[in-house]
Amino acid sequence: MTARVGVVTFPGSLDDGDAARAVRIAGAEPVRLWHGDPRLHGVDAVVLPGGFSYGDYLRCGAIARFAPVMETIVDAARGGLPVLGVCNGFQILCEAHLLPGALTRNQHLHFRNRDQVLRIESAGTAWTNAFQPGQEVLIPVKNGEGCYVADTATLDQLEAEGRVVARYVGGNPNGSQRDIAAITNPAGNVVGIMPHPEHAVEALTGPSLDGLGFFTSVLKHLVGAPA
Amino acid sequence: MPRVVVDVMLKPEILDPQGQAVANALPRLGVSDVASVRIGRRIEIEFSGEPDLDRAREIADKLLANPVIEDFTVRLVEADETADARS
Amino acid sequence: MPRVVVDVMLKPEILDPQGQAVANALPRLGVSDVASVRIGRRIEIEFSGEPDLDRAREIADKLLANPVIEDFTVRLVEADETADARS
Amino acid sequence: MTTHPDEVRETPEAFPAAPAQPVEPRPAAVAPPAADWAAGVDTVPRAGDTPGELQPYAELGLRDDEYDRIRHILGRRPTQAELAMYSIMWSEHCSYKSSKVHLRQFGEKAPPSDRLLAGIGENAGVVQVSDELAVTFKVESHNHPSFVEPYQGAATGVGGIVRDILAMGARPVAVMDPLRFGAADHPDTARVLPGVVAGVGGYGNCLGLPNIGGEVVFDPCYQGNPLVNALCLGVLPVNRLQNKAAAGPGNVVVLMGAKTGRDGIGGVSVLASATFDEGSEQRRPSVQVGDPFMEKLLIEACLELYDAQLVVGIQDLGGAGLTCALTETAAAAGTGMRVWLERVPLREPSMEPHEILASESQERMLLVVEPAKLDAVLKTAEKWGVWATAIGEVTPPSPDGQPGRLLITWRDQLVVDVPPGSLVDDGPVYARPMREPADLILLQADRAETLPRPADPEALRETVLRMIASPNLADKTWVTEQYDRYVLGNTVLAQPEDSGVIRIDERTGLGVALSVDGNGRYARLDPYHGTKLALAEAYRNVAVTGAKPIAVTNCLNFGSPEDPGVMWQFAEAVRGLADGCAELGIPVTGGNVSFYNQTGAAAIHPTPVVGVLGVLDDVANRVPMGFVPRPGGDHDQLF
Ligand SMILES: Nc1ncnc2c1ncn2[C@@H]1O[C@H](COP(=O)(O)OP(=O)(O)O)[C@@H](O)[C@H]1O
Repeated sequence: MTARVGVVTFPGSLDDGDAARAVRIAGAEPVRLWHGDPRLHGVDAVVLPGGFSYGDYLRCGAIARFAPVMETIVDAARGGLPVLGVCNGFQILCEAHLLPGALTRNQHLHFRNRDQVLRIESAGTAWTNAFQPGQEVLIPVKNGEGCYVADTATLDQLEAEGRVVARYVGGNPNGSQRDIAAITNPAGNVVGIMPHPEHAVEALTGPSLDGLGFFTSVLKHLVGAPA
Repeated sequence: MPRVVVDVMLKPEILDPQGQAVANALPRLGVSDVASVRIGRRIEIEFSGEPDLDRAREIADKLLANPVIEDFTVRLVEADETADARS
Repeated sequence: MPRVVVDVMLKPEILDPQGQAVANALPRLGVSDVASVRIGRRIEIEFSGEPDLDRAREIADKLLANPVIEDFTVRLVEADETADARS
Repeated sequence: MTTHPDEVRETPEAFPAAPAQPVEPRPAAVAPPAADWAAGVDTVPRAGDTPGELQPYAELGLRDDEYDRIRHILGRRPTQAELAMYSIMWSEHCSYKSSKVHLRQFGEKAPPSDRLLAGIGENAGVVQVSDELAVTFKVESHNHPSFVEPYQGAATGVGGIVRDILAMGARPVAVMDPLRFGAADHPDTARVLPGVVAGVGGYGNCLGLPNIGGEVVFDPCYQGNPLVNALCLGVLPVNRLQNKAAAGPGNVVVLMGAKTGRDGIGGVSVLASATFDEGSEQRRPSVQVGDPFMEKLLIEACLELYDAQLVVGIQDLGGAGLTCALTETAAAAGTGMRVWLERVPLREPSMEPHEILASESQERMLLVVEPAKLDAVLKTAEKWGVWATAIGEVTPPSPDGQPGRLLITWRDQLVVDVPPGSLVDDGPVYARPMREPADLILLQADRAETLPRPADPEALRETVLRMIASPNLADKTWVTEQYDRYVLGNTVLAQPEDSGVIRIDERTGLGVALSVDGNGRYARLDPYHGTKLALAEAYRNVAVTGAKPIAVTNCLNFGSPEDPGVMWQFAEAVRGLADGCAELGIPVTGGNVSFYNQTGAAAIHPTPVVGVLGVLDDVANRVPMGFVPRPGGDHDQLF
């Protein structure tokens, strides 16, 4: 049975189609979820895609957090449902307090789109088990508010518990503290990542195929997970 | 030490998509008695010496506000309205 | 009609790159006596009935500010400090 | 917006026969305006009763003979609202009154094409690229607003061209932005350039449209007149093509999208002030602020309406707002229209009829809907969270076969009663005087051969270093990094390539290549060949990717058409582009003219920007530019 991976569309989601494509290329069945519908339609995992939900006018992710679908996702995530938040999705996960810290305006104050090298720091999450720890991957980053901040205690705790999932290598594109590009919750089922793995799944359109690993990881995780 | 606060708001006739987005989100939080929301910037300036209102007004005019679409006010604020005293 | 004003500022320990950029630009305008600049949001809320401070505080807490990085204050403001009266 | 209307109806010297009613002589211009002019609403009956009332037509940019002509058409003086409408629709921007006589060459010289589903005169040209798919693309200018308020000017420039593409039934899939700035080290460039780039990025990124190319050129001639041109590409199933005709009497006219505010009312606000003193606060053009989030919702809502076949006609609201959309949709069908203006959702309740009609508020579309489908349309709008309001109704042509009339009431007062075609098609057309600029001979004589050449290795080194340091040759990454080029996942080539390539069909690999190019210095030296060279460059850039070039769009940025030297440059440029296209065998499918890029007597270099679109049967076979540095890899290149 193929795994069903939900991709949420908020008003203003932009990379939802790309996330669904990545899910499909990874070998799972993408299921489109609508922000106003609280039901998860039996999906095995959820991707919160990039974009500008509700225009992201107040604070990125601030309004999306209150969408009906998010209430269900927050509960399900606490129960172990694998959730990947990419860019805007990462911001939403922080606003919803599924992940600690916050994403703020890039230190240089500009939107920045470039091909970025990341080092996978933790291969123990539902979304990174296909990688080797320390492996470097090339994935596009594109954001205006991708600067990860948290207080020192939180940062130390993330480091100590191995919850920094990926770090920027060869230049930090937004000023994130400790070069953090991705983090996870204590259980490892919820991951937020600023760069866009869904844009690195086809040789024709991406800088590499490295993004695919995030999506194949969750399939591996689901197969291994007790039913 | 008192600070100078510059409040910059969009002129009333200019579209404020930010405020509109927030106003539209409120009903989902169960708030239905808000007629309008406008969002602008609040800038706190701390001088090394005496706070200088005229200087602040000049900075606001040249740098902080875009006179084509924004209005601003400049005022002196005692510490208790500024960040230090926030809950 | 008085409005409720919510001022949201980054917590002092959070870096404010926008404020920093403004502060760095000041010497070029010939301003050298500014010690710091912080930039936040000013949100003006108009209620359809009586302005409701508690309600506003709730909105601010849930939506307008992110407690991880921001502080806020809520206050009632007479018309003369709001948009209508701006020069 | 109408683009490049290819047909010239008449010239001002040949007015249509005046209607039967007598026309009062125009009052002397010295008379003070009537005291109540701004007070109550100026209605059609009132206009009939007060034929001598002084109207500020000159302040609105209408000439004496143009005003006379309006009175001929209406058989009375126009109402305030009508005057606003004529002044907008007969402006250079909307009527193409100076360029029309030249632009028709694009149609006349065009090679026959069986791919063209919609051409010049539509919101954007549409070309068929496979049995099922068509693409539409167009480049448009937003120059002056971007000088006044760089961020919002550029942002709304992108928003405007995207709505043009959307109106054809297409999903917008990519943008490009040819830009021109003054000297790189001029202080005002430090204001304009970052704002423009942030605006192009801010709007395009938030819409989720990859930016696949553009230009950044610095030249002192653009100091007071930067050029912000924006191109959008859209894709549609052939059978989803939309048109703007307000067909079917009884159908409902729906306004969808943002509320209407006092955006960009500009010159028309003179109507609101009884005194027309210079510098009056009211006359300051008000800036339009874009809301890309609203536009994104509008795109999704429109596409859903198209797919469910819920609209008969659709038109975007551009520079001329409701005025343009109402008159163009009615004129295109030959029908009339009845509009209840107070139904338009307003951001500011105090707005007056002429302001509502002239407002340039962004993110709005006008739909024509069968009554039975109205509920479904309103439901779709609600699903996406955009306003949709029935504001009027299509009315039949008159029984004698004449086109219908546009009747607009405001709180039960008739404020507009006009033949829509008179605003759209019967505007003035000028064959303006042209003269080769007097300095051209001198310029042309000053040939490159007369320049000193580097004589020794040291001088050569100097020259190379100077060239490398030139802002026009420098790396454009500071700009292009601010644009999302990955979103939608179909970008096959983008910056730093010479052409952008977008996959439009994932199953077959079908795709298109696009390049926009222009060179104002060449065009200044020789507008005819300079324009051909711009076309040739774009054509080559597309061809070298492996694509077959099939269609052309263009944006013609020039100084004042009232300057015979500029007009000559313009005529030469158009002739060059039309001839070049004929030689290459591809048609111009649309475009845009921007005149008055001029400060005082100093015009910008004539700057025709040409976009060429080509088709790739399988994007997997595209040929990338050589020497692409591999990110993260080693950057040494062997020459
Ligand atoms: N304003 C812009 N927007 C998007 N892309 C741009 C812009 N300006 C330049 N580019 C892109 O940057 C790349 C390099 O530009 P440029 O140096 O002008 O190239 P060339 O000189 O080869 O035409 C090209 O891919 C071009 O499309």
